[in-house]
Amino acid sequence: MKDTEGYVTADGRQIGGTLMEMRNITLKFGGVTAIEDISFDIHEGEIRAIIGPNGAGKSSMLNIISGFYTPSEGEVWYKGEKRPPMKPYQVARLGIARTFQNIALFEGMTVLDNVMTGRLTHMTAGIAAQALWWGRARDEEIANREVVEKVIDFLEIQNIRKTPVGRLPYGLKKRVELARALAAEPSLLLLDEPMAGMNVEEKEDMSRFILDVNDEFGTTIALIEHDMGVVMDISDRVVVMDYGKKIGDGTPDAVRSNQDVIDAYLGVAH
Amino acid sequence: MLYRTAGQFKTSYQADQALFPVRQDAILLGIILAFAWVIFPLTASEFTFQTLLIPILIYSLAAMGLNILTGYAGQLSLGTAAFMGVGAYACYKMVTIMPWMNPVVAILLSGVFSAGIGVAFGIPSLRIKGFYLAIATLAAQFFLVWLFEKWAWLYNYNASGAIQVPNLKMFGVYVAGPQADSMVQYFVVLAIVTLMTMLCINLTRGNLGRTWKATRDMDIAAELIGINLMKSKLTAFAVSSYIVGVAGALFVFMWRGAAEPNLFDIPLSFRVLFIAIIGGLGSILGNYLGAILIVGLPVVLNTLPAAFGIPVSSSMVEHLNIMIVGALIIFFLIIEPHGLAQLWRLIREKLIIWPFPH
Amino acid sequence: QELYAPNLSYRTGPFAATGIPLMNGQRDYMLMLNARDGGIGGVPVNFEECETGYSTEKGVECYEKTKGRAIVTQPWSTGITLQVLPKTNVDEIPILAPGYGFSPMADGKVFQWAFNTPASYWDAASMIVQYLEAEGSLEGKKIAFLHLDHPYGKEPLPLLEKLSADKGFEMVPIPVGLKEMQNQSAQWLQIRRERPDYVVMWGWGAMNAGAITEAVKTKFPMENFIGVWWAGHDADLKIVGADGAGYKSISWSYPVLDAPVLADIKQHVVDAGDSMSNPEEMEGVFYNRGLVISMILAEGIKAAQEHTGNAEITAADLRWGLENLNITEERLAELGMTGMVPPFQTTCANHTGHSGGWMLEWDGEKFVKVSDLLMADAEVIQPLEAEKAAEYAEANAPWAVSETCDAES
Amino acid sequence: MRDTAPTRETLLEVNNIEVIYNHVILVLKGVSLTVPKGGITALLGGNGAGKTTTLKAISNLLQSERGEVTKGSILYKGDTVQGRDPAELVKKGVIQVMEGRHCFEHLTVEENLMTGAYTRRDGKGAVEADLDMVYSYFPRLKERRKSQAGYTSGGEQQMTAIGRALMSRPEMILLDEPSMGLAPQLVEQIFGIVKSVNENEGVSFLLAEQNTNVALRFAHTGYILESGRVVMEGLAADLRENPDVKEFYLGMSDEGRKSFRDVRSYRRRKRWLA
Amino acid sequence: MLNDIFIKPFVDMVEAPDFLLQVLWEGLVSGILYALIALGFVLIFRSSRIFNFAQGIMVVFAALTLVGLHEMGVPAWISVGLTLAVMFVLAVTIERVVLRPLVGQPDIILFMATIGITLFLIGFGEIIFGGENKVMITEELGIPTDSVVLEPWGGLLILEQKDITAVVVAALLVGALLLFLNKTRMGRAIRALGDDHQAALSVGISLQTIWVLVWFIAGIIALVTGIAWGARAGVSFALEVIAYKALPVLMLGGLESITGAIIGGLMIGILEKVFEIYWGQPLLGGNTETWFAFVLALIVLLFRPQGLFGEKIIERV
Ligand SMILES: Nc1ncnc2c1ncn2[C@@H]1O[C@H](COP(=O)(O)OP(=O)(O)OP(=O)(O)O)[C@@H](O)[C@H]1O
Ligand SMILES: Nc1ncnc2c1ncn2[C@@H]1O[C@H](COP(=O)(O)OP(=O)(O)OP(=O)(O)O)[C@@H](O)[C@H]1O
Ligand SMILES: [Mg+2]
Ligand SMILES: [Mg+2]
Repeated sequence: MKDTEGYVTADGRQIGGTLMEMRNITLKFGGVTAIEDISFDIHEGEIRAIIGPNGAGKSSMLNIISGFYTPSEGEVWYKGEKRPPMKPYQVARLGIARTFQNIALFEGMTVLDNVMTGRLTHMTAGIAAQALWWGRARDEEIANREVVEKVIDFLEIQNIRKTPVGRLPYGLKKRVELARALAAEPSLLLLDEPMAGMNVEEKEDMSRFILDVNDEFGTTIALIEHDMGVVMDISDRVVVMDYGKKIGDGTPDAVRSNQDVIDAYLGVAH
Repeated sequence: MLYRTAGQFKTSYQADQALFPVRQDAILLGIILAFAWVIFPLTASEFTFQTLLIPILIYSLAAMGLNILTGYAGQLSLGTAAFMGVGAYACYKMVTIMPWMNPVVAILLSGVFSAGIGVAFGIPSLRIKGFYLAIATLAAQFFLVWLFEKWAWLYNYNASGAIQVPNLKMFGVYVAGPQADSMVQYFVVLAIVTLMTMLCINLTRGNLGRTWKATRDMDIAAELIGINLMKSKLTAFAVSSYIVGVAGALFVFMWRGAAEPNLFDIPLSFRVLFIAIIGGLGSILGNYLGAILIVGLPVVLNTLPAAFGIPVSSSMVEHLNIMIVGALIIFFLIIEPHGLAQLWRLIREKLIIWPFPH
Repeated sequence: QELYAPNLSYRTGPFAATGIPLMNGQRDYMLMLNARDGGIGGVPVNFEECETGYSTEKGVECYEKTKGRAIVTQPWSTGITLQVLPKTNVDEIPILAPGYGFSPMADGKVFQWAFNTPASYWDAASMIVQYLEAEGSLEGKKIAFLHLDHPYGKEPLPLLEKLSADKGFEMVPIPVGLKEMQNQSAQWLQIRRERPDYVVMWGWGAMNAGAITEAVKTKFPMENFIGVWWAGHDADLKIVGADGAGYKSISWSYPVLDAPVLADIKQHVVDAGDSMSNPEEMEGVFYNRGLVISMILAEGIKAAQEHTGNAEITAADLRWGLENLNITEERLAELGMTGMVPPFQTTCANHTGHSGGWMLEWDGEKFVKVSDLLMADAEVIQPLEAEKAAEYAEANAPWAVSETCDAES
Repeated sequence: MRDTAPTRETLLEVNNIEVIYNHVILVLKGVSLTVPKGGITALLGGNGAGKTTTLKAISNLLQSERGEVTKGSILYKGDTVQGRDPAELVKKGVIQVMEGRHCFEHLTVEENLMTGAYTRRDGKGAVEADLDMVYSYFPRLKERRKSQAGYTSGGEQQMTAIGRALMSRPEMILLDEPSMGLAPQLVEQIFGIVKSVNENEGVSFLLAEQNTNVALRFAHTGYILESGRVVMEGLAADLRENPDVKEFYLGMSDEGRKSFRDVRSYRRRKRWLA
Repeated sequence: MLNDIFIKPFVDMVEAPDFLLQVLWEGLVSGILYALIALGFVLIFRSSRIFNFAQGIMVVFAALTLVGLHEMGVPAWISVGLTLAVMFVLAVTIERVVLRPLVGQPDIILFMATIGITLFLIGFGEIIFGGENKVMITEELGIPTDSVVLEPWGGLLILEQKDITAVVVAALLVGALLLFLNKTRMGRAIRALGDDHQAALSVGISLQTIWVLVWFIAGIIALVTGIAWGARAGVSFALEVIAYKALPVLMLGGLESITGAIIGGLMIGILEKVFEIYWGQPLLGGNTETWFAFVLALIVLLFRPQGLFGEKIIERV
């Protein structure tokens, strides 16, 4: 693999080697080509942003990473190995967690239960033990509850712990979704427009959480976002997509001044 | 402020996860159990046992089984009765082939057969969703009832095609068959239903329960966060059909005493579905509330005209009955689509903040 | 003070069409007794109905509800009969299932509490086969047995199988599911393919009308089509009218429209505005059969009253009464029911009485008698009854068998 | 950017309304606002502030979510709105573009637009003319007119939803979060269209937005909603200069725009929450 | 065994082609009738995502009203008109009392509510009309009742004229419905409503009007179905069970598709009859029609989860 060495960011943080690499990915839906021959990589510990106009194929790219779509062509490399075709739940068990563009919380469950589902991949007790609420099942439940409570504290959603998520306002829902993903203690976290529909104040909060996750747990983050302010401020490197093609890749500053990117996406220079 | 939760703090996660974190709930449950185990048996008449107590328990259990599948795992099933039938026929075959078998063991084992068949008919759920899935369960419904009719081995080549519960003893007492005493049967049913309810509560509040609920609420997202949908759906089918099968065995062995194939036809499925929905999908308590309503209502309605001395013919009562049940279903759906259990929850919430309005 | 004799009726559901006239007949007879004679032996009869809609489940509920006070259970469906049968030994209430239920109930030693007076399904099957034999040997013939796929429809199968072996005809059972009653085209296509010499039908409710219209449509020769007594309802045939002429139905009852009993009913019930029936229905076979059924019950009560000397009898007394019915021609004449039912007699060991029956034929407008009294072949039926009754007792062990009936009776 | 001043005539008046969901959840606790004819009025505020609820209360779409207005009144052109069928309101000229676009997935883009003309009775010709007008505002939709809306991109769906509302020849559009999930350049474009519709067709807008920055640039007046109460109101230009608004809604402090990297530190509390 | 399954049935078919034709015709006629019921379902489902279980009882109700009115001495065609009025009142009532308060509730709740309607109508209907089997007023309505007897290959083929009439009427009805849905303003609104209630409300589509309209059309279809079925088998509450037959038809054809309902109905009608006659009766003891349609639909769904003509389920995250 190329470029396994890390690099040092502008503000002096050390970034690790390649964690995930997408090689020549093409995705077709019937006759429509949503993604055409795109390659890029994600390094361990970095915040990698993916931007581009609506319909560029950003979400589709994330869906490929998390196994929801299978690329028509191309390879996905993860932790130095080529990943065979997998079901989404198997991908999740590799330590890849995500949030969704249109909130995909389990509306009928409480916040706590939603976040607990993030721990599913860590729980193994058999059905009999669970039915009796005995032994392994009980210990596991308590141990994982502790992890979850930490995440809840971290994201400052203690007070809504037992509220059914259906009743929450949008911004909090997004936060709960993040909590669910974090509870899985992923090595790669995929965020699809985590700040859409938020006001500045809430975006600030969310940015803070993302940066803290990245800082404190060293979690690698891939992020799709339309707010250029946020993207430019918090990401280490940016991929720019436009109608299925990659038109830019590099540091925020490099991308911001790229004329193709300005034409296709930004409209006016930010 | 009878229902005040303030002041009850939890100091450990374990305590917080206790079954009834609110003290009043535990007390209420104690009272209900005392009624079920002591007061009813002491006071109930034969008629009450046969037309209210035993059927309510059995229907609650069947609805609980369905609720696991439909309410918790989100897979609509219209074939409950057929799976009850599998349980009943399995039990019948076991006790006639092995007459020495303990009847309660036979009843508990019969659920295993319906679980197996439930899983087989659950396989299409991996591809088929929503109302379309109902077709898979309807196929089970109609195919199995047909099989009960055509496969003479199942009813021991009985001329009438119906199964008859033989007299069965346990610890020297008749528990099934015409010789059995209603109170004994009631206790057997109550014990099994209590046990099953506890297992269900544990399953639904634990990891498996969350897996099911996630599958129900949004299966794509569930899969993307690491849930193996196949496993989740099939365990739901298995657990649900197991419980439904046990309920079916109880239905015939502890209550009806005999059964013909079309007993397990679709009206029974609908009946159980009503109970689950009126009671509240995704709730354990709701099954009991629903069963009390759906089983108890016609009994009450039937006695009403006589009680008030209104001369109405029995067929008219029956017509009115059907009409009223239909209307009540609509009525309850309108006042609380999430069922009686939700109604109870709202009342409880109001009680907690009472006397303040918001 | 009353005699509580409830009826598990069905005036609703898919079988209501055939149920209603029967229920009306039964009811009117009892009302007439109450109005004319002040009941039986001076005690009025409380002939309450408990609606089952032919559902076994509802039936059991009704049974449970009424059994505390009732002196008799009239379950009105083979399914309900089978369901309550095992309980009778424990609850000790007689079941009265005239012309239906479980044929081995005839064996009074085993089924101490159950009565299918005056004739059983096996009697019916035997009589039909006899009638057909009179038209010519059945050797090598083919008989399609079109039946409701339900305990009721399957009841005669053991006897028919035996008869087919004995007489050398081929029997092709054709079941009709509860959901296919209205649309029997598959069954009638099968009949067309099988080309049977005769079709024998055990139909009920909506199935009868379905079968008869289908037979007309497929141009099956009506004279070769014979139903059991529950498949001989005037209204079913009126749908096809003249096209159905030639259709036959065996019956142990017959509407004698000028019988004195009908005049009494008109005077005491209809004119008082208490009847739920209508003139057209009252001329039909089923309404009149309903009268006979209530007569059997009333005679049982009367016999019990005379035996015990009490006007208010218990369930156990009624059992004695039903075991000692003796409906002679003279008695029928006294009752004003001459010709409405053949004379018969029950005993402790014989709970059916085996009255025999007539073959009725639809002439395009009504049913008319076309045979002399046919008697079932007891030699074939009795061993089978004894065998099946014993099997039943064994399967329901411990099952108390009456020791008091002597063999001769 | 306030070149078409709104008239003084009041089109819509919301007086101190209270909304409760499910009989227990109190969401709006006394909201009042007025929308002048011909103006663009912005309704700003954080998540869950009650913007959507306010709009739905106006368009009477609350019923189907088990919500109800329990206090206060809503007057459109002096007539009360409560208890009216939403369809009736559409006929009177008030139409809502719902949050999250809500296109009819299985209908084509053009069929979607045509449903907007459902309540109109002024003949095929007029409708066709308006269809052309919508296409002239959104040329992209003309290209995709035969595609099923479910398969179009987010931006195209937003355009379809707005276009659909225009097809009813409204006097007033209640526009809920038009910028959500759209790329920056599209946001500009959509707001540009809103502005020209306002200017050319004289349609008034009540606009719920999170994106305060853009909203205040295009609106004439604004209201800021927090936890179900109006906490601030005024001309858009004034609001933009207000230090609190700058701090909390525009992300600017006295030193100019802060970087999102630096916001981790202590934040000032909102004074109106005190 | 293998011979019985794979060879003999086909030999039978070839040997008695007239009989095969008769089987196909019977299948076709039942298929058309299933399709008619399914049509009512589809229409309501399209406009409201309500899985209207009450369609079966509406058929019975319409037929009983017609016959009942006629028995009271009302001339046949006026009875038809009055029955339609009754169906309209029913539609309005259902919309007012049931649907309006339940707008926006989950599918299963609405489904339950329609079962509630079914029970109510059964009870109500039995009180009014009684449980007796009634005779459809076929001749009074001018529907020919003779049969056409053909003799292909020297065999026998009996076609009833009322069946032929049913087929023709059904075809016309379907054509009209297709035109209505795809070409008219109302039709478009009905389809829009099915996609998104809220949005439909927001553009001024009045749920009330559309729902009353749709349930009324379903009532008309129910009446046509009731006449057609009633002419074959008489009219009674036992007819209600045919509603179950419409379910697999819908699933097979796709819940939203008119074409699907027709094709699904014909497929099921014909195939179940052929299966019953050539395989079910000789090998399985008959009565396979109770489940064949469901199993067939299930198998098809395994390959096409939205049915043959259903709208593709758009799944995106
Ligand atoms: N399941 C699918 N079937 C058909 N086409 C699809 C599917 N999923 C995505 N597409 C198409 O692929 C293209 C890319 O979609 P995608 O959702 O990846 O865009 P995006 O970059 O995330 O846009 P946005 O910023 O609006 O979310 C779009 O044209 C979309 O219509
Ligand atoms: N159907 C509902 N049932 C119960 N509560 C609801 C419902 N809809 C909204 N709410 C609650 O009402 C409050 C206000 O919601 P609303 O959608 O009006 O906010 P908003 O200002 O539009 O927020 P956003 O910017 O996220 O769209 C929130 O707390 C929300 O959880
Ligand atoms: Mg996207
Ligand atoms: Mg909103």
